[in-house]
Amino acid sequence: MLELHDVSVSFAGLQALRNVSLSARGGEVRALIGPNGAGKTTLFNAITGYVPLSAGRIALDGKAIDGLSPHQIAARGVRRTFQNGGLFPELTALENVLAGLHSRIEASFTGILFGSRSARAAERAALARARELLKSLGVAHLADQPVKSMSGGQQRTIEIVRAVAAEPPLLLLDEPAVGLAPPLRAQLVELIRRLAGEMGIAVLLIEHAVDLVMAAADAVAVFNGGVKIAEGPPAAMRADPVVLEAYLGHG
Amino acid sequence: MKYFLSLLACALATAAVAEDGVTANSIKIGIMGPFTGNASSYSKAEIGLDAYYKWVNDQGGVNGRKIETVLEDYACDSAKGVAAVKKLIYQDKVFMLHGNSCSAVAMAIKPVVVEAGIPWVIAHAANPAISSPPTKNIFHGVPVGKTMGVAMGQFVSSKPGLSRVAVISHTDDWAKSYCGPAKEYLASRNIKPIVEEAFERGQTDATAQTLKIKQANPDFVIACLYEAETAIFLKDAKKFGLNVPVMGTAGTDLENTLKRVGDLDTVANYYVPHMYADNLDGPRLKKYADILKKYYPNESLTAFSLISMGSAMAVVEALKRAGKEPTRDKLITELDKTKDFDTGVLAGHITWSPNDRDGVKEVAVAGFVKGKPTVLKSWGKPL
Amino acid sequence: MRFFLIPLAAAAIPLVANPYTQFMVNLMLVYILVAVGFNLVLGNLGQLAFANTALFGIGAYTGAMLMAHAGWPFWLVIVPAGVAGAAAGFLASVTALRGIRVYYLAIVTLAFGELLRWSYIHGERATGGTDGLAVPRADFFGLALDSETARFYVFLVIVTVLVKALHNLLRSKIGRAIVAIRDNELATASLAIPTGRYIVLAFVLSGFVVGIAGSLFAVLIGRVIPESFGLIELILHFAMVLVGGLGSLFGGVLGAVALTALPEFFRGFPGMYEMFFGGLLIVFLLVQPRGLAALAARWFPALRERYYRER
Amino acid sequence: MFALQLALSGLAQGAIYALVALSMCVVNRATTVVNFGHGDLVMAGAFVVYLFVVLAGLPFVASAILAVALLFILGVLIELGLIERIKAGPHIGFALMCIAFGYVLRGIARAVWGREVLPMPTVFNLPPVFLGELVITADALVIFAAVGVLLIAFFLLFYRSSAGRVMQALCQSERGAALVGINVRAFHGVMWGVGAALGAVGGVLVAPITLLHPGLGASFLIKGFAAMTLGGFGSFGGAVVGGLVLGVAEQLVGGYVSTKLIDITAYLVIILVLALRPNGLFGRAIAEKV
Repeated sequence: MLELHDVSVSFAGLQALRNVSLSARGGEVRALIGPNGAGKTTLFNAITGYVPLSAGRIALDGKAIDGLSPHQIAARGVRRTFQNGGLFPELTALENVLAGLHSRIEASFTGILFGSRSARAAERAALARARELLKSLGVAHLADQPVKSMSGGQQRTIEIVRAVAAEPPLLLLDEPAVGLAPPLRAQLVELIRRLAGEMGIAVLLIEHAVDLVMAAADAVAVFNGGVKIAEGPPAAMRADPVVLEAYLGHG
Repeated sequence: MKYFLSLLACALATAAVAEDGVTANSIKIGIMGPFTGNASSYSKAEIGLDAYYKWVNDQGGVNGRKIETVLEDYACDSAKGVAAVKKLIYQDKVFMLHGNSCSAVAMAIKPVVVEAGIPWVIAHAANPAISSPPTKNIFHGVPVGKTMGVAMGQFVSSKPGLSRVAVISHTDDWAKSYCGPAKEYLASRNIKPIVEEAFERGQTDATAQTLKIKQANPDFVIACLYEAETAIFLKDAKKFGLNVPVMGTAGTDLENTLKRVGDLDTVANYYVPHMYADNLDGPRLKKYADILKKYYPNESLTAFSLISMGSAMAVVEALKRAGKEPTRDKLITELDKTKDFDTGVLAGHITWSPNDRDGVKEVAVAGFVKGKPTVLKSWGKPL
Repeated sequence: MRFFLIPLAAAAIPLVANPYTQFMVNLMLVYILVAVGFNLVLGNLGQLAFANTALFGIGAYTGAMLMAHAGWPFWLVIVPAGVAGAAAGFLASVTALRGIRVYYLAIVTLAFGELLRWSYIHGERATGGTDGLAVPRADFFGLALDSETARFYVFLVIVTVLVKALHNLLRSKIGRAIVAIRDNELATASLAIPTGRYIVLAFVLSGFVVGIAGSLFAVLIGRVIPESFGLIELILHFAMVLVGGLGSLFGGVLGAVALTALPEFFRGFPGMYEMFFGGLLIVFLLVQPRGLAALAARWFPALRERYYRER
Repeated sequence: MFALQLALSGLAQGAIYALVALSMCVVNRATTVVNFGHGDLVMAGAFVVYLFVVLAGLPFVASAILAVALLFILGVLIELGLIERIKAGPHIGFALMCIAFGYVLRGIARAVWGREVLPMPTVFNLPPVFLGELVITADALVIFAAVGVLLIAFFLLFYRSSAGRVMQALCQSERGAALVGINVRAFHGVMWGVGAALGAVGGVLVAPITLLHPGLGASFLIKGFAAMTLGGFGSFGGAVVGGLVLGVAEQLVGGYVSTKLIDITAYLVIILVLALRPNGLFGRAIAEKV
């Protein structure tokens, strides 16, 4: 469903990504790994429209999405999380998830202003859905807490809940496991598998922790210096000499 | 609490005398002035007014009653002005109003006062539209801008052979109250300014204005500027060789201007309308300057300080005539009987009637003659 | 429905007020609109815009000029005043969208406001110049607004309707989008929320509300003068929003009520006004940056700002 | 001749704007805060010098030095006591804090002087200088000289001395500087002090030629902004050139278009620059350096 063809990105003459081709399919978790500065987050930013491409094409379900602005791409069903946290700190978990449901709420401007019946019903439905999501992912107790008062792990979870709230066909997770304690990591793996397995979402996952990648991913793409150097099933990648070279060479 | 106290006070007052603001031993007068804010230098007029009423009390008051002044600040702001005057009328329940320096705010206040019907003597604001066309209860106690402007215009046009006049002015309310009528007067004599330049408050250089005025080659310049800007303009005029007489406003004091400019040569040709019967530090005004000094020892004397004392004298006289049981209607009737009243402070006498509330119609002009500030009748003719 | 209890209770004020206190209450109503309108941009959207007095002034002058020159009745100028404010808000939002640097918006809007004030001073024929423009006696659908009490009821209805609409708005997807942009603009876009559109919307709505406040102000004072819309007024608006509570609708109301009334107590002490407002801002910034609303919410959790509605 | 004379007077005005803009820039570069209370620091400088000259009877130069020193201390205190303490909050807080302390300063000036308008006695009572047909006043010459000396000293200190290089490093990266063991707080305090002191010099220089009133600062704030915007926000050299250009532009607009426009030239400049060249006149040059 997502297809990248020879995507290149450069900043002020510096090439951050060179001729990357990649695809993602519904129900599949594809992990992107590689040392810091390999271009993984830049790739996410390119897909979601936060940085312009210098060359190449990105298509979603066969339609080009490169050149669109971030909210337009998101409207086509692409959701992401942010490495440094993309929540709204002053809002509660519930309000954050509701913001994720924004495009799902069908209410006219005047309806909202005058509190019309249909606008209120749409809001009510979204509220119920948000509560249900929080509950199904085991964080219902956090609903009314402002996000800024939560632990790092709780915040990561809420951000994922918010990202999947509108049931996007494609989800990009940028290092969701950073700062998570081991039991939570296991939960996260389970959550990611559920998203792909039960909801049929295509997941792209940036992750450093090898164990997590092994447990969660169906396929792995390895990056180094802005170039995709290998791609394949997790086990094969673990044994690939090119991959080992890239990691050990930097390690 | 305060509200209930004032209600209580009111109830007591009503028990004694019928009219609001009058008790057995006091008459309440509301004085509103811009005591704070950017225009607070105007409020020196209201301070002088308050000092005069205090002095009247020390001389025994009016018909056995002391005058109780209630000072309200409005910072030259229209919302605060309306609030202040409503407070004076409806909460403090004053007998009459005496005050106001800012013309635009006075215009905002006017409908409130007209509606309340309470006597109001305008202490300082110069916009003629406040008092004319006449209303039942509003009296102008200082020369209106028009009178001042006409005096300026008359003086300027008394210069033999005058045909070319240039104007330099702030673009605020105050400056317009002088320059506007002066221009109108000149226009009635078929003299139109050949050039009009703006010079805003706070600017520190008048090169562009001075050069443009010089290029226009005028016979006379009318300068509606504050003291600092007047000094800057006069200095620039001298610097660029613009050697023509300059007619200023009553807002600048000759002596002060001389001090700021530094040499007599630069101000020798500077003239101002003069509302007072004497120089500010002259013998005829000494009594009034001393009254101010007595009640406000730290207050410095400026051209605004004594300007409202004249109308205060007229009010005291009218109150005396209104007798033992003054009412607002009686006071208005008595104020209207003020005829050719020489205050000793103002150059002009005060005359009010139901058809004409513009009380002071004469203003003199002062300039330097042989290095001394001198009151002049017309161009080259000392009084 | 609990919302309407407050205006209902307020409707009894004329029974106990004299014309002076009634005038102050009416002024409070005007400033409630000013504060809640400003808060939408400053507190909810988190944009440092200095255009609020400009919006207020445009509303006041539009209303006054239509009434004085075109002879329109008061009820007819309310919406045009709001639209004029909204148009000015739109202009400001264009700068906000270009705002590469945080402070540019502040500086441009500051310049914009002063330019407008200059045009009031020099556009004499239309605006009356420094003398200002007298507002003809207002009537509201035949009801003469010549007493403070009559003005009070008309103002109360207008303020109630607008504040209620903002209340609805803030607790909807729109309110959440606006606050989300403040908290994290990039992440907001990642949720398919068109951020640019909501930035413009917040500015326009803010301008609309503040513009209407301006027309009420013009009718209340009876005269519009350029001096009313300068920097001192702007600081008053800032103080209302900050003291009440940045980003809190209830806070805006609280701040407006408190700061319209308080200065009345220290009139006449030169410098006191500035020192009081400056000092108040400093104390709140240091000690209670979320304003009175946060303080109140600590005691009454029901008052906490929520961006969704249960019913 | 007309144009030259206008330009010359404009440069004298512009020199003061340049100084004010530079002083705002110092604070902005060092701490990222844009000081909306800066005009009131200029006003405070003028009032303090008035205090010393008129009330204490000190000579002008000594008063000026004392005033600048006092304002330096005030600047340090504002940074450490107010600005530093709200670091954690949103950026709006800084702007409001600056407005607030400026307002307090204005209130203090008003409380002390109230209704009085304060004329300073003339300080430099020297005859004007003629350059051919061009005239320049002694006041303007003094301003030129003072601003020139200050600017040279400032740029030498900032770009040539070792202390200056440390400051430059700090402006680039606070975190890095903190790692190397530089006291960032003290640095911020000093830079606020320097900014306030330079602003005060502006006040000191205008005090003898204008009327002192507590609202004096507002127009300097705007002129400073306009000059900074013109020069590209945060560039020291740009601020100076921006100030001079603004001064000349005001006079030319007054001379050739209308003197009514002099007062709003600064606003027009701000809006035009941001509409046409958001990075200022020298924006590109700066962008290339980074």
